[in-house]
Amino acid sequence: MRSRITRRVRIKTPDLNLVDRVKGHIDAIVTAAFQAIFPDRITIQYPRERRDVPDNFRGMIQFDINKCISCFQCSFVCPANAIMMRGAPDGRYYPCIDYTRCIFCHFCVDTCPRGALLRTKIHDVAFSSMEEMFATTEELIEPPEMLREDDTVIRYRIENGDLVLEKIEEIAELSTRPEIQVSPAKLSACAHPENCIACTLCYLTCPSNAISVKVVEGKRTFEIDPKLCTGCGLCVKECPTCTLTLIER
Amino acid sequence: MAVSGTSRQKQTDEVMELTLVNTVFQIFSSNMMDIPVIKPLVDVLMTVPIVKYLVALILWKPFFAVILVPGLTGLMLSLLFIIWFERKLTARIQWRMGPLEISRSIGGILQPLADGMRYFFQEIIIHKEAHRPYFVQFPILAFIPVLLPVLFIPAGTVYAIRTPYALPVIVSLISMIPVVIMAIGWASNSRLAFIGTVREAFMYFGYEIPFIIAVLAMAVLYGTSDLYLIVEKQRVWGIALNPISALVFLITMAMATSRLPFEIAEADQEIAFGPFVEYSGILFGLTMTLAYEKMYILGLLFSVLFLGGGSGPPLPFLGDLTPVIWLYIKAVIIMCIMAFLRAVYPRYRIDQALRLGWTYLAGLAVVSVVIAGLISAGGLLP
Amino acid sequence: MREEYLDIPVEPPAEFQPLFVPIPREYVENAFRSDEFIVLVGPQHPGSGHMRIVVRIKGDIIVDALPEPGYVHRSMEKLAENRLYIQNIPLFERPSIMDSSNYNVGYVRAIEDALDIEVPERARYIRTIFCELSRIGTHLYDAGIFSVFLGHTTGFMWPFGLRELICEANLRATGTRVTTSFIVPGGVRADVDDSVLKFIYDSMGVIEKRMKGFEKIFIKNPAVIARLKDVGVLTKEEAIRYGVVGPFLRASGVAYDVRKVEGYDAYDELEWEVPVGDDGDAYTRFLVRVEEISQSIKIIRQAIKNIPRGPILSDDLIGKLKEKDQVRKNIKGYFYRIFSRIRLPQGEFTSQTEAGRGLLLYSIVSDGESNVPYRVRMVTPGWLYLKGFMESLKGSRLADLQAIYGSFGYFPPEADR
Amino acid sequence: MAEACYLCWEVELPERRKKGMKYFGILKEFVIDSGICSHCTTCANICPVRGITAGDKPIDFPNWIELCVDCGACIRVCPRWNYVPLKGMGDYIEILGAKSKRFRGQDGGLVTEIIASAMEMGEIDRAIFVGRDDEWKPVIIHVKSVEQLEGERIRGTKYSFADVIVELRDAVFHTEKGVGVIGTPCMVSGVRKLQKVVKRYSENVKLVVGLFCTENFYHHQLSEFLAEKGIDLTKAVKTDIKKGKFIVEFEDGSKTSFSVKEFDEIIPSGCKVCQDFSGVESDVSVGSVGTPDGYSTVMVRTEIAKKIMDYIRKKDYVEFTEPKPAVVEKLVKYKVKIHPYPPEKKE
Repeated sequence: MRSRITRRVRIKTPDLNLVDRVKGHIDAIVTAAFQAIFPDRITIQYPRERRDVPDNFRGMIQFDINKCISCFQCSFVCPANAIMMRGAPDGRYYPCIDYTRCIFCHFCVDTCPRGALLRTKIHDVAFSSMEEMFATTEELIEPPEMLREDDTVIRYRIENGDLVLEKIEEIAELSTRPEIQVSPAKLSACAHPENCIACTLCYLTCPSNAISVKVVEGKRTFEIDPKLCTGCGLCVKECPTCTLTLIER
Repeated sequence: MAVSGTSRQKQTDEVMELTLVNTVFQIFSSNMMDIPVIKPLVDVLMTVPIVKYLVALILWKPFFAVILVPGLTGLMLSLLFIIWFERKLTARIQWRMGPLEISRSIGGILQPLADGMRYFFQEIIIHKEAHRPYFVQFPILAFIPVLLPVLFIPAGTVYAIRTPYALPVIVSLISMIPVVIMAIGWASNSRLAFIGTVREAFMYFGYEIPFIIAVLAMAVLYGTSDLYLIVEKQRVWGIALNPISALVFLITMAMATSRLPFEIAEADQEIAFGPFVEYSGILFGLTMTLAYEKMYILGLLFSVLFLGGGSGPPLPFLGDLTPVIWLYIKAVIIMCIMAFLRAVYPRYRIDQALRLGWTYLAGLAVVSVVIAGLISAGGLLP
Repeated sequence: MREEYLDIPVEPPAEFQPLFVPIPREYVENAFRSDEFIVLVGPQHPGSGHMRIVVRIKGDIIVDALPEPGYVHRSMEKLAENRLYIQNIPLFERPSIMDSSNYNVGYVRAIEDALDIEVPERARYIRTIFCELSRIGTHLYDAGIFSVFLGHTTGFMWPFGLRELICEANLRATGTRVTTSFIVPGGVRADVDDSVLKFIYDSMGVIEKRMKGFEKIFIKNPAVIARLKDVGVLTKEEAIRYGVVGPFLRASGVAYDVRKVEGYDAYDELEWEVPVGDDGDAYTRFLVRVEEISQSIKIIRQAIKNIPRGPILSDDLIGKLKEKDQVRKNIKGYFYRIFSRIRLPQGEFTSQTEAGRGLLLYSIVSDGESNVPYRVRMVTPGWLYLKGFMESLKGSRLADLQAIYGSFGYFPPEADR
Repeated sequence: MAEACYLCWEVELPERRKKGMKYFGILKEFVIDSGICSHCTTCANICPVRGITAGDKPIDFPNWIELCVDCGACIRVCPRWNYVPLKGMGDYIEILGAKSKRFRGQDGGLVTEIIASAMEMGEIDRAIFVGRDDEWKPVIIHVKSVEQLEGERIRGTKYSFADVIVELRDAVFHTEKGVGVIGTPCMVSGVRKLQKVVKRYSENVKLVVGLFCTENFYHHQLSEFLAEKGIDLTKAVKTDIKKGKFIVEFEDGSKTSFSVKEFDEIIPSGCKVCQDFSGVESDVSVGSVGTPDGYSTVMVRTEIAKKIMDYIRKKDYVEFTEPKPAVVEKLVKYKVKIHPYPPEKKE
């Protein structure tokens, strides 16, 4: 094992004589004095100026209700249990985010199969109470309100081997463009009709009314409408005999 | 009868009073500051009955020296300035902005004032184990040795007391400040304050001897310890005559005022402000400014001994104020140099600082005495 | 010992009695009777971090130092038992936030080892780059804390200012500044743009350039050298005996680096050297880390130059997904589907990683049935060198406590986890 | 997807004997309330909303009027729906007397042995056993390894109803190889009916072990009854019925016994119409009748059971003895006699 580490740098501590010491003192003082005259400032005066952040910035989360398929995956993957799925009047379940718990790992955003959760560049919203930090679905649809004082964007740039703070006189755009997401193309279907006990739970669960049930002559007929089915998998989860499954479209 | 008797009594009283007031007024107006710029205004004011007493008092040279500049008011102004300047300069060196939010348009210079107000309204916590009366008294008492030296420091003709023993008196008064700090540490009755007090005591002996020798060297060099005469004699600034003494004075000044390489007694990261660990509120504000006040006094002394005191290019509009201004500017520059060190150095260990004090500095101080003796004996000085 | 006692009836001071002090009462009495002084450094002390050190001093010399860690213990290992394997990633990077990539890599490698996943080449290079970035970040952070412990405020601000470049690199690549959660089993979460790689490459130059100024004002400052030289010495034998790890072990003359020994990620394919010191004092410990920064810069430059093109997520994990090509570039949209079904086979899987402050060990025990770990053992470097840290305190002055503390870069949240 | 998938499918519904009433209502009226429910809990198993409750009380569906989704699954799986009593010895391949060398059980430990062997063979990977707590209350235990079978609490007969079939649902959907079930003849019938209705059960329930049974009790009734007799079940280590006597064995070795005739008052009504003594539909039936003390009678009925018995024989896990089928036959006929169906009207 040891023989593998053949390349090594020896670190020696210097033995200083008087000349070295005086030189060291002078070096330190000159360096500081140089900075005092030509400072390499990197401070950003935050509420007035704002750091330029990339589009993939993990800020507060915005929600596009039209794309959500109530698949619950965001709430399943959340490591901090910050996402609660709340029943909406239309019978579906939509996420609410508890920002007291959210750790901004954006696992949920990376999980969402339809791109219904959007990243924003907002990270600095002040809340006046703990209750307010619970963002309901309605609050998630619009980007959170915040007081803006900034009129300048600061961008880090490296020029000639040194850091330059580039100042751009503009008000930073904080929302990001939704990334176009390929539809997951899943469809609910019955894999084992012989297992079905005709319990109609799938029909009762389906948030988009894609499953219809008819009773004809002592037989219960189930039908899945592929146009309405969003592939959310709720019926698959509910089915007591595991007859339903998700298939590729 | 009774009525007329009392009225007569009154009249004599008034006469007595008038003569007393007039005598005092005579003393004041005979030794007034002569400032050409405000001369017309002063002349007008001197004709107004009661205001003239006030004007005469303010412009009376001893009063001006002690209460205004370079005394109390100058001290307060320099305090506000140096705390702001120190933070600003350190920030500049450290790629930061420094205090800015308060009075953004003038670079945040009101920040120390705001801090002072915060200290003032903060609760003063006196913990159970502290010696309550002394704990409260000492930060205030500490002002006595800090302020008294101002009496003896001349700015041209503006001075309060002129005595041939000015230098020893000032040095002995300054030497009392660490005693007060030790008393503060004792009254705090806390573990960290105790360690800090012991360190302060060690440091006291470490720097005081080279400091006194360095000052002595200058007294030997000038052949007098009358500060007025010392300033008079400086055709060439003392720093050019005896740079070693100036160096020793500067380093011991850094030690005495707890500037950074020697901020050992207070050592924020090690013993949490040492003797002052238990203080809060305005009492902490007082103890915190103690070192700066000491620095101001030592800066004045350094200017007088090495930088020619109040001498400088004449400013004809200011008359008697000219040396005051020059002295003040020199003292503040010395304070700025001290403030600059803060951004350059870490803190030494107590043993290293003591070793430095007892070996290099004491040696250099003796060398400076020798140099001073040679110069003095060689008659290089007029 | 008994004749050394003062013949005064000594009561330990009142402040020791109501407190919970992790030492027996006899110890306190013994110390006070033998004219020694007990100072509680921390946890509310500007130079202690979130821990307490019970320091017993005789005069100014430290006779004994007892650590009392645990003030920021957050039961990471227990928390991990209730989370999916993938959900543990943001959890495990918390103990040492600046070092998040190294902490992720350790955990992720244990999972990859268990599932026998082959990580794609590009992902390994990206991991190496981020690990080294976080190593530089940790060393800069430690240098800052170290400086301020010595009272050098400029030395505190400059490394923190430089660290901003690391944060910016993290931000551009992963979308967040410190807790990146970027490294996942089988690869990384998203591909890193060439423009970002160029920024990282350039920022290495900035760090190198500005470190020269830092060297003048802090590293080579005679006052600093005077404070650190021959302070808190751990000889080679002592360092090995007390189980010191990482740069602090190397500072004592032991050339051991997990990156070389295990050769994980892309370290085997790059040219770099292991800095080794001889003296084992506080200054050498610091210099070794300064040298490691320049070695890390070297590694990052090579990695960026040599980085191959290709997928960033292992095909073993992608499985039979239809949108393979998309997922190989960016995991977005498939995160849960890919990672929620991670289930380790029965057994115990261990990984060693060279984190910023030394050896980091993860040991995952799986029962083979559940989708959460049965047990995760996480041994952080801070915990490993705590003993060596305490031993090196003995015999130095009280003022050196902070210097030695800083020279070890001890980080209580990391040790307590 | 290898399997065929359907977007449209149909399922036959059972006959609705009473119009305008939900299926559970019909079941309640015709089976539970008419007293022929055997408490086999098959309906509780299949109920998609898990509304049907069993346990230590008669089958019920609280608030069924609102909550029942009216799927009819309970009726389709109920073994007492259109009840035709099974009787006789049934078909069997061989009859054996045996005693396990590995396990101690009620008699020969053969039930445990058969399940353990099936697990070792890899035929099944889990089985549902009934354990007991301190008060002899039945507790369901999912056995996933042979080691689990060595527990003290698992062995022995409990003579109380347990929700074995309810738990079967979880087992069936989590198994990889197959599930083994042990039950009284009515439970065996329930499982067989389930297997007819839901394919998953016929695929995954590999082994059904029937137990010889005359009647079973509600636990609370049994323990109250025994308490009246002055028997503290918490101290008992074994209960047994032998030669018309109920025997309780205590920790200190003492025994109490009384005639089973005294149980008449607490026999559930469902048991009074059951004529199946030997578990006709099971894969293998096990009981103590027909062999000497410490041995069990094993009636091997199907191929899989035969395979397991051959394995046991090969491994030499059991000692064999000569069974007496005549004794079993006698009890079979006795049960038919005491439990007539349709029940005799009481005056």
